[in-house]
Amino acid sequence: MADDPQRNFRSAYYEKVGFRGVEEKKSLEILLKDNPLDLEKLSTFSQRFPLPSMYRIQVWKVLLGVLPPHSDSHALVGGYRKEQYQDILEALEVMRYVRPSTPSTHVYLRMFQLETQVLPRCSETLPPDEEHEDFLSISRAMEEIVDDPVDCYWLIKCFIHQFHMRFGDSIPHLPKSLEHYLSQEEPRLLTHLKSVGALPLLPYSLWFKRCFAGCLPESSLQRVWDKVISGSCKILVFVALEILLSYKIMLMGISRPEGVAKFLRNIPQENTDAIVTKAIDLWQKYCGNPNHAV
Amino acid sequence: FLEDVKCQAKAELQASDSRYQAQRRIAQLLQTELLQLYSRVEMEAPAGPGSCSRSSSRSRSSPP
Amino acid sequence: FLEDVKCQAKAELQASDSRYQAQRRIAQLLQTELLQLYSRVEMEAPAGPGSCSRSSSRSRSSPP
Repeated sequence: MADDPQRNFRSAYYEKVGFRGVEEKKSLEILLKDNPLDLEKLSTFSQRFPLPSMYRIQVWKVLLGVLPPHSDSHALVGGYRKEQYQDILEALEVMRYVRPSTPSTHVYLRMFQLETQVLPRCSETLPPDEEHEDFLSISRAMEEIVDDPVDCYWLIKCFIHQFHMRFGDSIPHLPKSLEHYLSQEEPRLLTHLKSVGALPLLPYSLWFKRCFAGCLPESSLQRVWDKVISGSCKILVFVALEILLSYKIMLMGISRPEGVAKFLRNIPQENTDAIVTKAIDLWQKYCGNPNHAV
Repeated sequence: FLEDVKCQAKAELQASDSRYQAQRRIAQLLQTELLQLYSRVEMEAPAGPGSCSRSSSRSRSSPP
Repeated sequence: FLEDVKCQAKAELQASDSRYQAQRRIAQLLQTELLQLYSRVEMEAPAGPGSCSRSSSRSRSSPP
Protein backbone atom coordinates (compact mmCIF):
# COMPACT_ATOMS: atom_id res chain seq x y z
CA MET A 1 0.00 0.00 0.00
CA ALA A 2 2.72 2.45 0.94
CA ASP A 3 5.86 0.93 -0.46
CA ASP A 4 5.90 3.17 -3.46
CA PRO A 5 8.54 5.83 -2.72
CA GLN A 6 6.90 8.19 -5.19
CA ARG A 7 3.70 8.02 -3.22
CA ASN A 8 5.48 8.52 0.07
CA PHE A 9 7.14 11.56 -1.38
CA ARG A 10 3.78 12.92 -2.41
CA SER A 11 2.29 12.32 1.03
CA ALA A 12 5.18 14.16 2.57
CA TYR A 13 4.53 16.98 0.16
CA TYR A 14 0.82 17.12 1.00
CA GLU A 15 1.74 17.15 4.62
CA LYS A 16 3.87 20.23 4.06
CA VAL A 17 1.28 22.12 2.07
CA GLY A 18 -1.60 21.26 4.35
CA PHE A 19 -3.34 18.36 2.61
CA ARG A 20 -1.98 15.99 5.11
CA GLY A 21 -3.12 12.47 4.69
CA VAL A 22 -5.85 13.10 2.13
CA GLU A 23 -5.24 9.77 0.48
CA GLU A 24 -4.75 8.01 3.78
CA LYS A 25 -8.06 9.27 5.01
CA LYS A 26 -9.81 7.98 1.91
CA SER A 27 -8.25 4.55 2.18
CA LEU A 28 -9.20 4.36 5.86
CA GLU A 29 -12.77 5.27 4.98
CA ILE A 30 -12.83 2.38 2.54
CA LEU A 31 -11.52 0.02 5.23
CA LEU A 32 -14.14 1.24 7.66
CA LYS A 33 -16.92 0.39 5.21
CA ASP A 34 -16.00 -3.30 5.34
CA ASN A 35 -18.35 -5.55 7.22
CA PRO A 36 -16.90 -7.31 9.11
CA LEU A 37 -14.03 -4.92 9.61
CA ASP A 38 -10.65 -6.40 8.77
CA LEU A 39 -8.66 -5.97 11.97
CA GLU A 40 -5.40 -6.88 10.30
CA LYS A 41 -5.80 -4.24 7.62
CA LEU A 42 -6.85 -1.66 10.19
CA SER A 43 -3.78 -2.48 12.28
CA THR A 44 -1.51 -2.24 9.27
CA PHE A 45 -3.02 1.09 8.34
CA SER A 46 -2.56 2.41 11.83
CA GLN A 47 1.02 1.18 11.96
CA ARG A 48 1.87 2.99 8.77
CA PHE A 49 -0.15 6.19 8.87
CA PRO A 50 -1.39 8.59 11.48
CA LEU A 51 -5.08 8.03 12.20
CA PRO A 52 -7.27 10.97 11.23
CA SER A 53 -8.60 12.28 14.50
CA MET A 54 -12.24 11.93 13.44
CA TYR A 55 -11.80 8.16 13.13
CA ARG A 56 -9.34 7.56 15.94
CA ILE A 57 -11.78 6.57 18.68
CA GLN A 58 -13.71 4.31 16.34
CA VAL A 59 -10.55 2.50 15.21
CA TRP A 60 -9.23 2.19 18.76
CA LYS A 61 -12.52 0.74 19.95
CA VAL A 62 -12.45 -1.93 17.28
CA LEU A 63 -8.74 -2.75 17.65
CA LEU A 64 -9.06 -2.98 21.42
CA GLY A 65 -12.17 -5.13 21.25
CA VAL A 66 -14.54 -2.64 22.86
CA LEU A 67 -16.58 -3.15 19.70
CA PRO A 68 -16.57 -6.34 17.59
CA PRO A 69 -15.51 -6.43 13.94
CA HIS A 70 -19.09 -6.77 12.70
CA SER A 71 -20.46 -3.29 12.25
CA ASP A 72 -24.03 -4.49 12.48
CA SER A 73 -23.35 -5.68 16.03
CA HIS A 74 -22.06 -2.30 17.15
CA ALA A 75 -25.40 -0.96 18.35
CA LEU A 76 -26.13 -4.10 20.38
CA VAL A 77 -22.64 -4.45 21.88
CA GLY A 78 -22.36 -0.70 22.45
CA GLY A 79 -25.59 -0.97 24.45
CA TYR A 80 -24.14 -3.81 26.53
CA ARG A 81 -21.00 -1.80 27.23
CA LYS A 82 -23.05 1.13 28.40
CA GLU A 83 -25.21 -1.02 30.67
CA GLN A 84 -22.16 -2.64 32.20
CA TYR A 85 -20.62 0.76 32.85
CA GLN A 86 -23.79 2.07 34.47
CA ASP A 87 -24.35 -1.05 36.58
CA ILE A 88 -20.85 -0.87 38.03
CA LEU A 89 -20.96 2.86 38.63
CA GLU A 90 -24.33 2.65 40.35
CA ALA A 91 -23.20 -0.14 42.65
CA LEU A 92 -20.07 1.75 43.62
CA GLU A 93 -22.17 4.78 44.43
CA VAL A 94 -24.52 2.78 46.60
CA MET A 95 -21.58 1.22 48.43
CA ARG A 96 -20.02 4.67 48.79
CA TYR A 97 -16.79 3.87 47.06
CA VAL A 98 -17.70 6.74 44.80
CA ARG A 99 -19.12 10.09 45.83
CA PRO A 100 -20.09 13.11 43.78
CA SER A 101 -16.73 14.66 44.59
CA THR A 102 -14.68 11.64 43.49
CA PRO A 103 -12.45 12.53 40.49
CA SER A 104 -13.49 10.58 37.41
CA THR A 105 -10.10 8.89 37.08
CA HIS A 106 -10.51 7.51 40.61
CA VAL A 107 -13.99 6.32 39.65
CA TYR A 108 -12.49 4.47 36.69
CA LEU A 109 -9.90 2.92 38.98
CA ARG A 110 -12.55 1.60 41.39
CA MET A 111 -14.61 0.29 38.49
CA PHE A 112 -11.59 -1.49 37.08
CA GLN A 113 -10.77 -2.91 40.50
CA LEU A 114 -14.30 -4.19 40.90
CA GLU A 115 -14.17 -5.91 37.54
CA THR A 116 -10.78 -7.46 38.20
CA GLN A 117 -11.82 -8.48 41.71
CA VAL A 118 -9.16 -6.49 43.53
CA LEU A 119 -11.40 -3.82 45.00
CA PRO A 120 -10.42 -3.33 48.65
CA ARG A 121 -13.18 -3.51 51.23
CA CYS A 122 -14.94 -0.22 51.56
CA SER A 123 -13.89 0.23 55.16
CA GLU A 124 -10.29 -0.39 54.16
CA THR A 125 -10.24 1.83 51.11
CA LEU A 126 -7.44 4.34 51.12
CA PRO A 127 -6.98 7.03 48.51
CA PRO A 128 -5.13 5.73 45.44
CA ASP A 129 -1.37 5.81 45.88
CA GLU A 130 1.82 5.34 43.89
CA GLU A 131 0.89 1.76 43.13
CA HIS A 132 -2.09 2.98 41.11
CA GLU A 133 -0.26 5.77 39.34
CA ASP A 134 0.18 3.84 36.09
CA PHE A 135 -3.56 3.35 35.85
CA LEU A 136 -4.36 6.91 36.86
CA SER A 137 -1.87 8.48 34.42
CA ILE A 138 -3.27 6.47 31.55
CA SER A 139 -6.80 7.40 32.64
CA ARG A 140 -6.01 11.08 32.83
CA ALA A 141 -4.52 11.00 29.35
CA MET A 142 -7.38 8.97 27.92
CA GLU A 143 -9.84 11.39 29.42
CA GLU A 144 -8.19 14.22 27.50
CA ILE A 145 -8.54 12.26 24.27
CA VAL A 146 -12.02 10.76 24.71
CA ASP A 147 -15.06 12.83 25.65
CA ASP A 148 -17.69 10.20 26.37
CA PRO A 149 -17.14 8.63 29.82
CA VAL A 150 -18.46 5.22 28.78
CA ASP A 151 -16.06 5.08 25.83
CA CYS A 152 -13.31 6.46 28.02
CA TYR A 153 -13.68 3.77 30.69
CA TRP A 154 -13.84 0.96 28.16
CA LEU A 155 -10.84 2.26 26.25
CA ILE A 156 -8.77 2.58 29.43
CA LYS A 157 -9.75 -0.90 30.55
CA CYS A 158 -9.11 -2.58 27.21
CA PHE A 159 -5.95 -0.58 26.52
CA ILE A 160 -4.42 -1.66 29.82
CA HIS A 161 -5.60 -5.23 29.42
CA GLN A 162 -4.35 -5.57 25.88
CA PHE A 163 -1.04 -3.89 26.70
CA HIS A 164 -0.33 -6.41 29.46
CA MET A 165 -1.50 -9.40 27.48
CA ARG A 166 0.44 -8.54 24.36
CA PHE A 167 3.54 -6.87 25.68
CA GLY A 168 3.81 -7.92 29.30
CA ASP A 169 6.76 -10.16 28.46
CA SER A 170 8.50 -7.59 26.26
CA ILE A 171 8.31 -4.61 28.63
CA PRO A 172 11.22 -5.68 30.88
CA HIS A 173 13.47 -5.84 27.81
CA LEU A 174 12.74 -2.36 26.53
CA PRO A 175 15.43 -0.55 28.59
CA LYS A 176 18.08 -2.84 27.09
CA SER A 177 16.68 -2.20 23.66
CA LEU A 178 16.82 1.54 24.25
CA GLU A 179 20.45 1.23 25.27
CA HIS A 180 21.16 -0.68 22.07
CA TYR A 181 19.61 1.90 19.75
CA LEU A 182 21.19 4.74 21.67
CA SER A 183 24.57 3.13 21.13
CA GLN A 184 23.80 3.14 17.40
CA GLU A 185 22.54 6.68 17.21
CA GLU A 186 24.52 8.59 19.81
CA PRO A 187 27.21 6.56 21.59
CA ARG A 188 28.62 9.64 23.32
CA LEU A 189 25.35 10.31 25.09
CA LEU A 190 25.14 6.68 26.16
CA THR A 191 28.67 6.84 27.54
CA HIS A 192 27.80 10.00 29.45
CA LEU A 193 24.61 8.53 30.92
CA LYS A 194 26.53 5.45 31.95
CA SER A 195 29.45 7.32 33.45
CA VAL A 196 27.28 9.56 35.64
CA GLY A 197 25.20 6.55 36.70
CA ALA A 198 21.98 7.87 35.16
CA LEU A 199 21.18 4.89 32.98
CA PRO A 200 19.40 2.82 35.64
CA LEU A 201 17.51 5.91 36.82
CA LEU A 202 15.87 6.84 33.55
CA PRO A 203 12.05 7.10 33.92
CA TYR A 204 11.35 3.66 32.49
CA SER A 205 7.98 3.33 34.22
CA LEU A 206 6.77 6.57 32.78
CA TRP A 207 7.95 5.54 29.34
CA PHE A 208 7.26 1.83 29.16
CA LYS A 209 4.44 1.22 31.63
CA ARG A 210 2.46 4.43 31.31
CA CYS A 211 3.27 4.65 27.61
CA PHE A 212 4.25 8.33 28.05
CA ALA A 213 0.95 9.31 29.69
CA GLY A 214 1.81 12.33 31.79
CA CYS A 215 5.00 12.88 29.81
CA LEU A 216 3.72 13.93 26.38
CA PRO A 217 0.75 16.21 25.75
CA GLU A 218 -2.28 14.36 24.38
CA SER A 219 -1.93 15.64 20.82
CA SER A 220 1.46 13.93 20.57
CA LEU A 221 0.60 11.04 22.83
CA GLN A 222 -2.31 9.81 20.76
CA ARG A 223 -0.03 9.34 17.74
CA VAL A 224 2.19 7.10 19.85
CA TRP A 225 -0.80 5.19 21.19
CA ASP A 226 -2.03 4.61 17.63
CA LYS A 227 1.07 2.47 17.15
CA VAL A 228 0.79 0.73 20.51
CA ILE A 229 -2.88 -0.10 20.04
CA SER A 230 -2.27 -1.43 16.56
CA GLY A 231 0.43 -3.79 17.77
CA SER A 232 3.83 -2.26 18.49
CA CYS A 233 5.45 -1.65 21.84
CA LYS A 234 8.81 -1.04 20.16
CA ILE A 235 7.62 2.44 19.25
CA LEU A 236 7.95 3.30 22.94
CA VAL A 237 11.69 2.67 22.73
CA PHE A 238 12.04 5.06 19.80
CA VAL A 239 10.03 7.80 21.45
CA ALA A 240 12.30 7.50 24.49
CA LEU A 241 15.31 7.48 22.19
CA GLU A 242 14.15 10.61 20.36
CA ILE A 243 13.58 12.38 23.68
CA LEU A 244 17.15 11.57 24.66
CA LEU A 245 18.49 12.68 21.28
CA SER A 246 16.45 15.89 21.28
CA TYR A 247 17.81 16.95 24.65
CA LYS A 248 21.29 15.58 24.15
CA ILE A 249 23.09 18.85 24.78
CA MET A 250 21.08 19.51 27.90
CA LEU A 251 21.65 15.97 29.19
CA MET A 252 25.37 16.04 28.47
CA GLY A 253 25.57 19.04 30.78
CA ILE A 254 23.92 17.31 33.75
CA SER A 255 26.28 15.34 35.93
CA ARG A 256 23.96 14.24 38.71
CA PRO A 257 21.88 11.17 37.87
CA GLU A 258 18.87 12.51 39.81
CA GLY A 259 19.09 15.67 37.73
CA VAL A 260 18.88 13.64 34.52
CA ALA A 261 15.90 11.69 35.80
CA LYS A 262 14.13 14.82 36.99
CA PHE A 263 14.62 16.59 33.69
CA LEU A 264 13.34 13.60 31.71
CA ARG A 265 10.26 13.24 33.88
CA ASN A 266 9.29 16.82 33.07
CA ILE A 267 10.42 17.46 29.54
CA PRO A 268 9.36 20.73 27.88
CA GLN A 269 5.98 20.36 26.19
CA GLU A 270 6.72 22.55 23.17
CA ASN A 271 8.25 20.39 20.49
CA THR A 272 6.86 17.00 21.41
CA ASP A 273 5.08 16.70 18.04
CA ALA A 274 8.41 16.88 16.27
CA ILE A 275 9.87 14.36 18.69
CA VAL A 276 7.07 11.88 17.96
CA THR A 277 7.38 12.42 14.20
CA LYS A 278 11.11 11.74 14.34
CA ALA A 279 10.55 8.75 16.62
CA ILE A 280 8.10 7.21 14.16
CA ASP A 281 10.57 7.76 11.29
CA LEU A 282 13.35 6.16 13.27
CA TRP A 283 11.12 3.25 14.29
CA GLN A 284 10.19 2.65 10.66
CA LYS A 285 13.84 2.87 9.68
CA TYR A 286 14.99 0.26 12.19
CA CYS A 287 11.99 -1.98 12.26
CA GLY A 288 11.33 -1.95 8.52
CA ASN A 289 7.98 -3.50 7.85
CA PRO A 290 6.08 -2.44 10.95
CA ASN A 291 3.85 -5.49 10.62
CA HIS A 292 6.54 -7.67 12.04
CA ALA A 293 8.00 -5.23 14.47
CA VAL A 294 6.53 -5.99 17.83
CA PHE B 1 -19.74 -17.22 5.46
CA LEU B 2 -20.97 -19.61 8.11
CA GLU B 3 -17.80 -18.98 10.09
CA ASP B 4 -18.51 -15.32 9.80
CA VAL B 5 -21.97 -15.69 11.31
CA LYS B 6 -20.53 -17.78 14.12
CA CYS B 7 -17.84 -15.21 14.85
CA GLN B 8 -20.39 -12.45 15.02
CA ALA B 9 -22.60 -14.45 17.37
CA LYS B 10 -19.64 -15.29 19.56
CA ALA B 11 -18.60 -11.66 19.90
CA GLU B 12 -22.12 -10.66 20.86
CA LEU B 13 -22.37 -13.45 23.38
CA GLN B 14 -19.04 -12.50 24.95
CA ALA B 15 -20.13 -8.91 25.35
CA SER B 16 -23.39 -9.99 26.93
CA ASP B 17 -21.57 -12.39 29.23
CA SER B 18 -19.11 -9.74 30.32
CA ARG B 19 -22.08 -7.65 31.42
CA TYR B 20 -23.39 -10.62 33.38
CA GLN B 21 -20.02 -11.26 35.03
CA ALA B 22 -19.80 -7.64 36.13
CA GLN B 23 -23.26 -7.91 37.65
CA ARG B 24 -22.19 -11.06 39.48
CA ARG B 25 -19.17 -9.32 40.99
CA ILE B 26 -21.42 -6.48 42.04
CA ALA B 27 -23.80 -8.83 43.80
CA GLN B 28 -20.92 -10.56 45.60
CA LEU B 29 -19.54 -7.26 46.76
CA LEU B 30 -22.92 -6.10 47.96
CA GLN B 31 -23.36 -9.32 49.92
CA THR B 32 -19.99 -8.90 51.60
CA GLU B 33 -20.80 -5.32 52.46
CA LEU B 34 -24.22 -6.29 53.86
CA LEU B 35 -22.79 -9.07 55.99
CA GLN B 36 -20.22 -6.75 57.47
CA LEU B 37 -22.75 -4.11 58.19
CA TYR B 38 -25.19 -6.55 59.77
CA SER B 39 -22.53 -7.95 62.02
CA ARG B 40 -21.61 -4.47 63.10
CA VAL B 41 -25.21 -3.49 63.75
CA GLU B 42 -25.72 -6.62 65.80
CA MET B 43 -22.66 -6.04 67.89
CA GLU B 44 -23.56 -2.46 68.53
CA ALA B 45 -27.15 -3.16 69.47
CA PRO B 46 -27.52 -6.82 70.30
CA ALA B 47 -31.05 -6.35 71.66
CA GLY B 48 -32.17 -4.07 68.88
CA PRO B 49 -35.49 -5.05 67.33
CA GLY B 50 -34.26 -4.66 63.77
CA SER B 51 -31.55 -7.23 64.09
CA CYS B 52 -33.50 -10.04 65.68
CA SER B 53 -34.36 -11.64 62.40
CA ARG B 54 -30.72 -12.30 61.62
CA SER B 55 -29.01 -15.19 63.22
CA SER B 56 -26.27 -13.59 65.19
CA SER B 57 -24.24 -16.74 65.43
CA ARG B 58 -22.85 -15.97 62.01
CA SER B 59 -22.26 -12.34 62.63
CA ARG B 60 -18.55 -12.58 63.12
CA SER B 61 -17.80 -15.09 60.47
CA SER B 62 -15.77 -13.68 57.66
CA PRO B 63 -17.58 -13.05 54.39
CA PRO B 64 -17.35 -15.63 51.62
CA PHE C 1 -28.41 -24.96 8.10
CA LEU C 2 -27.44 -21.30 8.32
CA GLU C 3 -30.83 -20.51 9.78
CA ASP C 4 -30.17 -23.19 12.32
CA VAL C 5 -26.90 -21.59 13.42
CA LYS C 6 -28.57 -18.22 13.65
CA CYS C 7 -31.39 -19.62 15.75
CA GLN C 8 -28.97 -21.25 18.10
CA ALA C 9 -26.97 -18.04 18.46
CA LYS C 10 -30.13 -16.12 19.18
CA ALA C 11 -31.18 -18.60 21.84
CA GLU C 12 -27.78 -18.44 23.49
CA LEU C 13 -27.85 -14.68 23.52
CA GLN C 14 -31.31 -14.71 25.05
CA ALA C 15 -30.17 -17.10 27.74
CA SER C 16 -27.21 -14.86 28.54
CA ASP C 17 -29.52 -11.88 28.64
CA SER C 18 -31.96 -13.48 31.05
CA ARG C 19 -29.07 -14.56 33.29
CA TYR C 20 -27.94 -10.97 33.29
CA GLN C 21 -31.42 -9.66 34.08
CA ALA C 22 -31.78 -12.09 36.97
CA GLN C 23 -28.43 -11.11 38.42
CA ARG C 24 -29.36 -7.47 37.99
CA ARG C 25 -32.56 -7.90 40.00
CA ILE C 26 -30.59 -9.58 42.74
CA ALA C 27 -28.11 -6.73 42.83
CA GLN C 28 -30.92 -4.20 42.96
CA LEU C 29 -32.53 -5.93 45.91
CA LEU C 30 -29.21 -6.04 47.69
CA GLN C 31 -28.65 -2.37 46.97
CA THR C 32 -32.01 -1.45 48.41
CA GLU C 33 -31.29 -3.48 51.50
CA LEU C 34 -27.87 -1.90 51.86
CA LEU C 35 -29.28 1.60 51.57
CA GLN C 36 -31.85 0.83 54.27
CA LEU C 37 -29.22 -0.58 56.53
CA TYR C 38 -26.97 2.42 56.04
CA SER C 39 -29.74 4.79 56.97
CA ARG C 40 -30.59 2.70 60.05
CA VAL C 41 -26.98 2.61 61.16
CA GLU C 42 -26.68 6.32 60.65
CA MET C 43 -29.80 7.04 62.67
CA GLU C 44 -28.41 4.99 65.51
CA ALA C 45 -25.06 6.71 65.33
CA PRO C 46 -25.74 10.14 63.89
CA ALA C 47 -22.23 11.33 64.63
CA GLY C 48 -20.74 8.99 62.04
CA PRO C 49 -19.74 10.89 58.90
CA GLY C 50 -20.11 8.05 56.42
CA SER C 51 -19.94 4.33 56.20
CA CYS C 52 -16.41 4.17 54.91
CA SER C 53 -14.77 6.23 57.54
CA ARG C 54 -17.30 5.78 60.30
CA SER C 55 -15.54 4.73 63.42
CA SER C 56 -17.90 3.42 65.97
CA SER C 57 -17.81 5.49 69.10
CA ARG C 58 -19.39 2.75 71.09
CA SER C 59 -17.49 0.48 73.37
CA ARG C 60 -18.19 -2.61 71.34
CA SER C 61 -16.77 -1.46 68.07
CA SER C 62 -16.23 -4.26 65.66
CA PRO C 63 -12.81 -5.39 64.57
CA PRO C 64 -11.79 -4.19 61.10
